Amino acid sequence: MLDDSFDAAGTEARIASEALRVDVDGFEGPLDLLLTLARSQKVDLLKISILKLAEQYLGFVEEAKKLRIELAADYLVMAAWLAFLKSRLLLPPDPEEEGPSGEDMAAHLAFQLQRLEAMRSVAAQLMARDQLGRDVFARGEPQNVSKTTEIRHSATLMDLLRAYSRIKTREDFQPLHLTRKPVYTMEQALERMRGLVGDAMDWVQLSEWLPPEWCTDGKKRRNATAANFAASLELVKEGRLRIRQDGTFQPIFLRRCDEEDRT
Amino acid sequence: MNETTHDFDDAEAWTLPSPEEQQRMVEAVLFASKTPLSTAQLKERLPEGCDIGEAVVALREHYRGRGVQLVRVGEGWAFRTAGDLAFLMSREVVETRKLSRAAVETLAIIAYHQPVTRAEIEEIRGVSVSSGTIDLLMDQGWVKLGRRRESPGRPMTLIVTPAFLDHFGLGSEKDLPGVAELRAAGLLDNRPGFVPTPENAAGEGDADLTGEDAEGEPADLFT
Amino acid sequence: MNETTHDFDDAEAWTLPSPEEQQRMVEAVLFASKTPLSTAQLKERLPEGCDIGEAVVALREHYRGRGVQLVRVGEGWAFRTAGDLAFLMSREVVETRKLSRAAVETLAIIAYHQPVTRAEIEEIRGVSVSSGTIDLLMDQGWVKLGRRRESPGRPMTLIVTPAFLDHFGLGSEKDLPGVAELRAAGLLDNRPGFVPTPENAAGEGDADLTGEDAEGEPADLFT
Repeated sequence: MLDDSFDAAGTEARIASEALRVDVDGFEGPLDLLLTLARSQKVDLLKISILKLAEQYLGFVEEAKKLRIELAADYLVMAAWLAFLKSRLLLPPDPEEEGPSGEDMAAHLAFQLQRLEAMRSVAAQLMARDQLGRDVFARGEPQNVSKTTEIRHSATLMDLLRAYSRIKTREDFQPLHLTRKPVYTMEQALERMRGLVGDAMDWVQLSEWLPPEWCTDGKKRRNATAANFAASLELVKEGRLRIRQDGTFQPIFLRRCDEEDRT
Repeated sequence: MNETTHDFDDAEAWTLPSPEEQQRMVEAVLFASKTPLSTAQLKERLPEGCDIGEAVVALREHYRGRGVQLVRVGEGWAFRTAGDLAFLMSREVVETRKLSRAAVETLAIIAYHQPVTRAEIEEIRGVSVSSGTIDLLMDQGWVKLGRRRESPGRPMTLIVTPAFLDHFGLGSEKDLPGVAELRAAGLLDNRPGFVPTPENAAGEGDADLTGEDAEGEPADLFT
Repeated sequence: MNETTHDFDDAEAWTLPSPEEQQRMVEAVLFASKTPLSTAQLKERLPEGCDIGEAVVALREHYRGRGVQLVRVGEGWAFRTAGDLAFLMSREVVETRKLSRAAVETLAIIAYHQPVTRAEIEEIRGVSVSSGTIDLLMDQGWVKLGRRRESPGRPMTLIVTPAFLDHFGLGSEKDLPGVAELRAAGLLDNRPGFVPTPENAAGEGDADLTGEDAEGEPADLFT
């Protein structure tokens, strides 16, 4: 009976190791391998024997070495850790020893295996759910929201009042432009006098150079006189004209400025 | 090719879906379809023996008056938003911009002088008024067309709207402050910026600068 | 400041749409959208003062058992075809890349343990997580970065997105299959472990998302 079960276990282990050998690349790391081995114990993960599991794992690593299967380093790290755990579990606890007890470590490994198994199970349940685009579908012809930008213009009553007052003041101001009388400007006088100054060899009265059309009435005449006077001062400044007034309110005389005058 | 067809074709146990079930099927298929589907296309998609016509009629009835309607689109059927709810399908983004100076001035003139023709606005502003400006004021709902002026050419006049009064918080056009009030309130600029107007731009270039002196009597000195 | 608010606030004539009308509006807006809309988004689209919650509840009831369902997706709501009619939809199926076992497990771990650091995922799976896997889940739009964990190194965390919930038809993370049982069993607890992980096997504690070396083999220590 004992032999039988031993045999059976041996066969099982052999089959398992065969399967593992084939699958060694298929494992997603040592924890995955441990989970697979744990399942081979065929008991609830809560009742798993961690000691037995450690032995199974170490047996697997031994087997792999014999078969010269290259194991990734993390499998070897796990093997070393499990060997350590095994010794902790088998030897009586050393009161000097720091850190977690063998039982704590075993319990945590059991927790991790349960957790990994649980995650695998819920992952499968998740993927089995109705999935959008596979089992359930959204509106095939969605009506997109059209975005319209409405531009609103803002203005306040104050803007309006200011604008109107601007126009009104401009209006108040404009009649001046419209009713303004013609003006003989200094520029006009200057232009005309530049032509005349060359001939003024002798003193000429300012009033003689007034344009005839500006002598028709007093206002125009005064305007032209002022312009001519300003223009003659400009020409004096330029050194082209000499100017003379014998006394206050006396007539103003103009003459060409010659070479000898300048020196 | 797949099991579904297989099931439909020869499963003895298979029974025709109930009319309600057929309606559900048409509803789901039309909902998920990217394009409207014709009766023939629906027939192809649904289990053999379904009465598409009946399902469509029932479905259309079911959606009557709801926010979504089953409507005929060309040869096919499709779900569409109820026409009266179309406004929900457009999202309005309101952007506020300041009204241009030209627009504010034009608006002010219309408000103070209404009814006013475009030519009159131009005369008052001293520059031509672009139709863009008037369109903008009309779009804004502040200005509308008034009666035609009974003068040669019978030009249209412009008037302000109740929306204008509302926006500017005015009870009526009479509430617009007068020029004297504006001046009293210190709103009138005493030194307006010089803006060329058709008159002065065309006239003597510097007339305005010497203009005031022209009135003065500097010639007193010389007479 | 702008007119819109003004209109709603004081227009005496404006009345709140009836509950039926509100329901029609929510129906129209949700029906037209491909992606779920949150209550806040619906509120924004509907006239002021509508009771979105009430409309959604009524609408959900109305569609119960029909070919199209109103489902809760995270913060939002969306119309989806009924799951039992999937067989009619072969033409609408969107071909997606089959996820690897590693990707499926990683996704499940992120969903059930979120916010979760990369190191924690590695602790749970017992292997290093390739960045390719996380990239794939991010490209799919199911996973995104969460806040940094306030622990040494401030590692980034990963969380699932509303698109994940939408894809798997989950109203919220609470609807994840078996989540309550797992929590009750303590399997979602974050317990400090002593078992070698890719992280501590490599002798480095920084196997966070930016740690390129998480991919690297810890082999150098043992050869």
